[in-house]
Amino acid sequence: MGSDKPQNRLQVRIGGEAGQGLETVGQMLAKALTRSGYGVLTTQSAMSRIRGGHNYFSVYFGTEQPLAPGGQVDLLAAFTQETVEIHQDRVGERGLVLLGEDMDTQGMERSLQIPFSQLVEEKIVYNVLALGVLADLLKLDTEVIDSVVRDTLGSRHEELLENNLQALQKGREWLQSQSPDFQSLGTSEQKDRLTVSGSQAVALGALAAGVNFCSFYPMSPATSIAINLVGHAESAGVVVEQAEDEIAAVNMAIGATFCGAKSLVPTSGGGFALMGEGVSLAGMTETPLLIVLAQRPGPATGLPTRTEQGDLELALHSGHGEFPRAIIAPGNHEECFSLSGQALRLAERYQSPVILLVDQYLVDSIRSVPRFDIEALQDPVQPGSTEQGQEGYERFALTEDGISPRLIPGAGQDLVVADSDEHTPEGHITEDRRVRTQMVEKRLKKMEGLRSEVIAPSYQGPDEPDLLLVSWGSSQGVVQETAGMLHSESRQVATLHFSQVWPLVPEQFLECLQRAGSVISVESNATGQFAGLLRRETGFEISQQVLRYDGHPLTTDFILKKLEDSGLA
Amino acid sequence: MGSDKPQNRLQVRIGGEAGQGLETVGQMLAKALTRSGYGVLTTQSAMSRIRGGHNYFSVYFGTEQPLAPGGQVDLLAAFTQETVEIHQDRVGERGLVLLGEDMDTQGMERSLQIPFSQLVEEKIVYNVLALGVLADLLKLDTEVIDSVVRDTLGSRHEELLENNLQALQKGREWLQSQSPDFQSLGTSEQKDRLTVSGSQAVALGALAAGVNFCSFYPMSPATSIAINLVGHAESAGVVVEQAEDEIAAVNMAIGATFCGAKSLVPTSGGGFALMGEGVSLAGMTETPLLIVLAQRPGPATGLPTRTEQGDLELALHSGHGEFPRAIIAPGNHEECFSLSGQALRLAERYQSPVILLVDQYLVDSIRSVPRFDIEALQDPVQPGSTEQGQEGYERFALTEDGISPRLIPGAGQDLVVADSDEHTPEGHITEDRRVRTQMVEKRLKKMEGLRSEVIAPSYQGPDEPDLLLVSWGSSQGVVQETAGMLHSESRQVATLHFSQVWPLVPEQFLECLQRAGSVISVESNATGQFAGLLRRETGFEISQQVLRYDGHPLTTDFILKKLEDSGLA
Amino acid sequence: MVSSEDFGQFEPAWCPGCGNFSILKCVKEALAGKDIAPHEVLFVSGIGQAAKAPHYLKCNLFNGLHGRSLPVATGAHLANPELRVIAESGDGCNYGEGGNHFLAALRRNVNITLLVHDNQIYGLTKGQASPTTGLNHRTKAQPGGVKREPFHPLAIAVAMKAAFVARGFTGMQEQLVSLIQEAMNFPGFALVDILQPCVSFNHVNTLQWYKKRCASLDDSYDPTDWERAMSKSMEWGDSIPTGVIYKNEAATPFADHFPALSSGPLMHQKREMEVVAEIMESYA
Amino acid sequence: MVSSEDFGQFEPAWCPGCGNFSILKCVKEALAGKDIAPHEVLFVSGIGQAAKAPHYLKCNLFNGLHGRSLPVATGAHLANPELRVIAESGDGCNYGEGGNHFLAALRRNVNITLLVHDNQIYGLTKGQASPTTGLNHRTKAQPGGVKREPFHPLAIAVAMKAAFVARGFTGMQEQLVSLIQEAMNFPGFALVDILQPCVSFNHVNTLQWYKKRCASLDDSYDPTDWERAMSKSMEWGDSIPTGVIYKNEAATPFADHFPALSSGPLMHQKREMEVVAEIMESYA
Ligand SMILES: Cc1ncc(C[n+]2csc(CCOP(=O)(O)OP(=O)(O)O)c2C)c(N)n1
Ligand SMILES: Cc1ncc(C[n+]2csc(CCOP(=O)(O)OP(=O)(O)O)c2C)c(N)n1
Ligand code: SF4
Ligand code: SF4
Ligand SMILES: [Mg+2]
Ligand SMILES: [Mg+2]
Repeated sequence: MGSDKPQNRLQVRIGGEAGQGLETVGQMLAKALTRSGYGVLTTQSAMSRIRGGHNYFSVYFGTEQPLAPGGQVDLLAAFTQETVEIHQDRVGERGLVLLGEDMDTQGMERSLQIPFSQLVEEKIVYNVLALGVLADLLKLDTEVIDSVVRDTLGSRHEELLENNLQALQKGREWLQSQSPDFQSLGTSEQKDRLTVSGSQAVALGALAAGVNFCSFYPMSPATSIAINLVGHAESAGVVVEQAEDEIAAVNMAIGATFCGAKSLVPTSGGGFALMGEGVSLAGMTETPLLIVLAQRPGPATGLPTRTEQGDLELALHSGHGEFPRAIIAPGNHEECFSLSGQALRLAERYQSPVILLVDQYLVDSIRSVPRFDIEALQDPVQPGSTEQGQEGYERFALTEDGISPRLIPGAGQDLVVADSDEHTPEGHITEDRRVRTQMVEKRLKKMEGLRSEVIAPSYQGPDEPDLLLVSWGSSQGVVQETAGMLHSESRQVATLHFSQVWPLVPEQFLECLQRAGSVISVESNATGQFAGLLRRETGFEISQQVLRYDGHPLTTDFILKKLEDSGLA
Repeated sequence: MGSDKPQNRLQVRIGGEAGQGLETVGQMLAKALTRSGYGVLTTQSAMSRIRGGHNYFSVYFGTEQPLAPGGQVDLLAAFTQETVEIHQDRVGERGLVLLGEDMDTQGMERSLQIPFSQLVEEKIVYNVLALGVLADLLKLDTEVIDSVVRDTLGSRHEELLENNLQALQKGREWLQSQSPDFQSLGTSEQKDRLTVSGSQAVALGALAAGVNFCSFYPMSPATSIAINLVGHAESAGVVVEQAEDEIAAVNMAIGATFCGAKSLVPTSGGGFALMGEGVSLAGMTETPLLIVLAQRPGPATGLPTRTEQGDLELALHSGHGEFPRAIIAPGNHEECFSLSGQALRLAERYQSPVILLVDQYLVDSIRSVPRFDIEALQDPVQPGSTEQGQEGYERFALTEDGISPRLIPGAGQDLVVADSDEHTPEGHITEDRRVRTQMVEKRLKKMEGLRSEVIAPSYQGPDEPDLLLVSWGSSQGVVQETAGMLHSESRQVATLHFSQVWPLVPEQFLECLQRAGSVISVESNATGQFAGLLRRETGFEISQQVLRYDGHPLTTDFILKKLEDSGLA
Repeated sequence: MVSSEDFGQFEPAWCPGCGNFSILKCVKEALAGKDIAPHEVLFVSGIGQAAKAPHYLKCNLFNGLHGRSLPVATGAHLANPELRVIAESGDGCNYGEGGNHFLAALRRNVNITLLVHDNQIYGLTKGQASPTTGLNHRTKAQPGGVKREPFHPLAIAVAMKAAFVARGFTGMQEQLVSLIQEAMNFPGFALVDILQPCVSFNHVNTLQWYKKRCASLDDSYDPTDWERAMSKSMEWGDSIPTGVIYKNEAATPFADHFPALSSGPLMHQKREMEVVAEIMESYA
Repeated sequence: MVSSEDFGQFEPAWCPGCGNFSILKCVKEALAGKDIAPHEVLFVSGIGQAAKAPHYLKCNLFNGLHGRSLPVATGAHLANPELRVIAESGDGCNYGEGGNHFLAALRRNVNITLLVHDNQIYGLTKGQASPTTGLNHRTKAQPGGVKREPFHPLAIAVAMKAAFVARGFTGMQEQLVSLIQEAMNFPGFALVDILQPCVSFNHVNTLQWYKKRCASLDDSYDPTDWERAMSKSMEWGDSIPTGVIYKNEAATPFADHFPALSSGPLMHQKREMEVVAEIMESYA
């Protein structure tokens, strides 16, 4: 049994085998709910296989936006008996289980058996039939759900769409004949919103910031970002190329950026581990490089389709030698959009590698968000004027702030010379120790600029809380919800969230840490990497940590339980 | 002008172009000096080219062992005019410059022009002729220097040896005809010593510990370790294979170790950056992996033939995901020998990656050291008995200390199954969250064992010093010498040196840090990586740092000057 | 006598109808037919659907990183040339991420067998183009069709005069069993590229597609004729030859070149303390 | 008119007598002969002695990582197909560390020129075997001689039906200049493998050794005949053919496949805000 959850929320879980179309149903349901005015957050639990096994897709929604995955399940649509077995216990008292007529209810009273084979002929539409049942149980408008199915499947075959619409209708009608005892939510009126996955938001944010080149090697959960870009490659004018390996991917992006493209390289931990030398190359040649690192549990192949925040330290230190970088870790889908743009801008402005650190939970989950304000976007950072035509152009000129004028080869008469060896201001190899020293200092000086533009961590709650929960990246929402649940008259709880994890500017937050009664950090990894970083940068020790490392996203239940277990809540 | 140096030391510097045989002369001189009872330390400054440019080789020796590169030069053997120009100012008042007859003395009074072409015919022996001159200036025994030339060149052609011995003789005779005003050192009687480079010591230590497999991809300054091993491959029974790239090198070693070899992989920063995924694989499959990371200045190609301690953080965090590791950083040549063995033992015992962190200065410098006590060496760690023959062998059995019995496939009937995905105790893929959690904890539990075996940092000096200098790895000697120079009645100076940099056990040293008046760390990098690590692990902030990052090794002069500049000395 | 059953029964995480099942079956039969017991063989695989195969087999197994089965297998073999090492992985693994190792393995002529499940697609990551995906084949990642010439593994292997080069097909199982056995018998690096339908992501190169085209080389074909083999290896169209394309009997297995291996597996070798002492003396 | 002098005079850090000097000279002549000014060309190199070459040339230059010149060059070309991109590096760089990129570049048919200074050795790192080092050639790292079959870059390129495949030799400079020019003229991936003596570390394949063997292909040779080219590409012995070994005029240059590039270099393209808005609408 999950813990109690707000009255104004419901969770639908669709479970079965890989290949049964669970994800499609879940996505359509999410979109329909958003269009119906609810706030939606989905999570998916998929095995690393294409057919079979046990996957599930959860749609959590409410009259207000849920910020974290739900606990208790209200509607379980079980496409396999295993689903019933595994999730039965999570279904709440007033919940309902939908299953096939031929399946075993295992004594559950509150269940509905759908006679799939009597209602439709083709197995392939069972999932949409179930969607019809769900939609009606949740009292969704016929038009809304129809339009979603149309929008989703419309681009494929006519016939297929027709079959699905019929199945949807059958599901709805059958449900109406049942009059089940299920209490849906009241209406909600949120308007003007999008239903996006984290990866869609990242890709769109990148496009909006001017990304026009993407080289990648497929790797879950990062592939979807490239797939999102390639889907718009023609209309948006993007070159997307699948590389022969990750090393090629990162080096291609560096070559493209050197020649004036705005590049993005999506990858996951193992692929990123292979890119370290390339990251160092970008640092040395001062070539902007934006890598989206979508984390999954390691080490090595680990759990390919699951989530973790285990690569922070690698992101911080990948690449040999010393050079500046920034690491941005969006806390939610809006930030996936806005901060992928910010990451690109930092890369371009500081001519350095920037890593956008997301994770499987964030990129795969779907959420309803307010329409992005694309009008308000800044113009892309442009390299310097490219028409100087003077003999003396120095790609690595020594400057006050360490940023040298960046021209693009082929844009004008100036010759642009870049070198992975230590180099003179003109870009040629040198071993001169004075020049070496200057160049090291020039590169590192860019950290100052990066520091001046850091996204300050966000603090929520009373000034001097009894308890301060610290989070970074994708756990923003779950930590905020948990804090909300813990907060009371007698126990003041606040949160401190970091959406940029490097560089850190202690003046922005150290006092918050010091003012709090006790400080607990929450991370999806086993060693508390961010807490370690905080201590390195501030000396402040967070000794109490809630850590999750089983591959599943943090939930309020999980955090509350851990806090209880260690006597902290 | 270098700073003053002890009376009982001299520094010989041999400078010229790459390809003029400077290194050979330097090496022979070092060996002859060691055999003559002196303590020797050499350093080399070589450009990244094969012929031409300007290189130099310095032989610093004394009646006691110098622990750090010297400052002032006493004998400069200049093979090019450029050498005179560059090093003239470093020659002390009582020093002497040797140069060719056809070169310009540039007004130096204390110089000797050697009539090379009149003394010998072939240019190729000029260097050995100069060696003869040097040997005689330094009052080395004829037999000693002859024997060194014989031992060094004897394995090549007869004729070549003869020519060289003659040139040596000519040089000696010519010098005797000159009666120059040069004061050599008194005799020294140190016995039973070796003249070894850091890389020879590492390779020998590895052989002595049982290494029998080495896969590598050439990269300065690590190549010499492989070359040292391959030279003894046949007699010592080692398989040495040059891989197609670094990724292959690390994966081959993992495959070999899985099948019972004891492997070593030498590389440098850029190569190591490529090995990160392999390091993670070793962590996940719990395969022992010993990487010797010989640092050079980065980022990217950086300064290929120079030195730095800039890859500590990369060594600490390379590879995605979380798993245990150890990092050993020998402080001198004796430790290169003993700790490469210790590194292998830790890798084997904890079935984890271990990184031996050295640098160009340490591996290329030659030093006189007491004979290694190979009798006292421990037996190699052996994998478990391989004859269990029982069905239920679990490669990743859950144990108290996290260490599972390790059998070797093919050694017996048991089947050994290892997987880069998360796995069950038997080694098969699993996504079970309970097993995942157990496995993460099992792997990390090995950190406890690693912690219990940490080489404690060495503390030298008074208990409550005014000044404590903190060092790690190759800067041990220079920091000790500097402390010796700073120490006085009125200013108590101590040193704290780390030859193992991960894991750290604060109980072993935190008090030392806290007791000192001020603490200064000395590192060959630009960001103070070790100081950062110390703070992360202890909260103790070392705010005063002496950092060198121009590619040259730390010297007492450099440290003293930095301390002065910042008002610390 | 070892039988197929000795290699156990597992529940593969493959899609129903996947060609991998046939390969698994043929591998078992090939091993059983050669009377090789589970503990006498080490499988090394990468990551992908294909690379899971050895998990469904009782055997020694190192299931490593995507693209890296060959270097691991090479290391394993050089540590113990007495152990039979079989590398088994997908087309993406071996010819994509692992392309450089493929070239190196061909050059080294390590005495191992490489079984490539060639479904001409990245299966596990849901259907992007692999190096062997055909020209203009459309995928989600290549919506306009693949615009790179497909990689011809056999042509490259023959061009490098590899020791043993063969093509199998999951629809021709008897032949496949014997190709695997021949490959294992051959002293040197032996490649068997196995055409394998992927029912989920490759809707071009289906079982039917392959069936229509695959044809066994007949007895008159001489796999030791390099020029002939070179042309044969490029045949890919209405007819696709299966069988042994090329054999180079002159090639010496790589491990034979290492003196250290003349006295058997490294694990049984003692540390040579006298040699260590001798080397040390040379520094005195 | 551009002349050789326009590419400047630098002081190369190469050994006296090194074949690299000749290549540098020929590259300058080839560019001048084609009237290409320094700013119209981008050289991309890796790390090694060869890879330093573009530093001794006034030009746009990206001198990247060992083994990675081809991906950088590919990215550069895909960002701006109007810029002439020449990748220049050693045998170790291209066929060793960068082997996988070499295969991929051949398959992609990017319209760039690859000049490989093939001295059959790792020069900069002091003489270990490279992929093209001959069998049994002894080096410090291979004291018992190299035991891997040498890599035949031309054979692989021809086997992959690359667009343009040629061999030059530093001792045949007139031909080399025209090969470089032809390679640059050819629309597609053009490989010129250049035999280059390394006086410091390759004492087997010396200038004399090459001189004795290298012979220009005569006019009767038809480089469009694949089978012929395949055999030719393997010729390596008493006679070593130089010239254009193979041409595949059918291959389409890679950049032509990208709609995004039809309107010119990416740097001049505007962000498409309407498209962004449209995509966003599809999520509403
Ligand atoms: C370094 C790295 N990059 C990418 C991946 C993701 N990945 C896993 S399997 C795979 C492709 C598998 O294709 P193939 O080898 O053809 O095997 P198949 O699934 O088709 O049998 C990829 C790209 C990975 N695991 N590691
Ligand atoms: C990742 C990496 N590995 C290894 C090296 C060391 N390295 C520099 S040049 C070189 C070999 C160069 O050989 P080649 O490409 O043939 O060039 P040459 O010097 O012979 O012209 C190597 C191995 C490196 N710089 N980076
Ligand atoms: S995705 Fe393709 S290759 Fe993978 S199991 Fe399914 S059918 Fe087989
Ligand atoms: S080492 Fe060889 S390739 Fe390098 S510069 Fe010298 S001669 Fe040329
Ligand atoms: Mg495949
Ligand atoms: Mg070379």
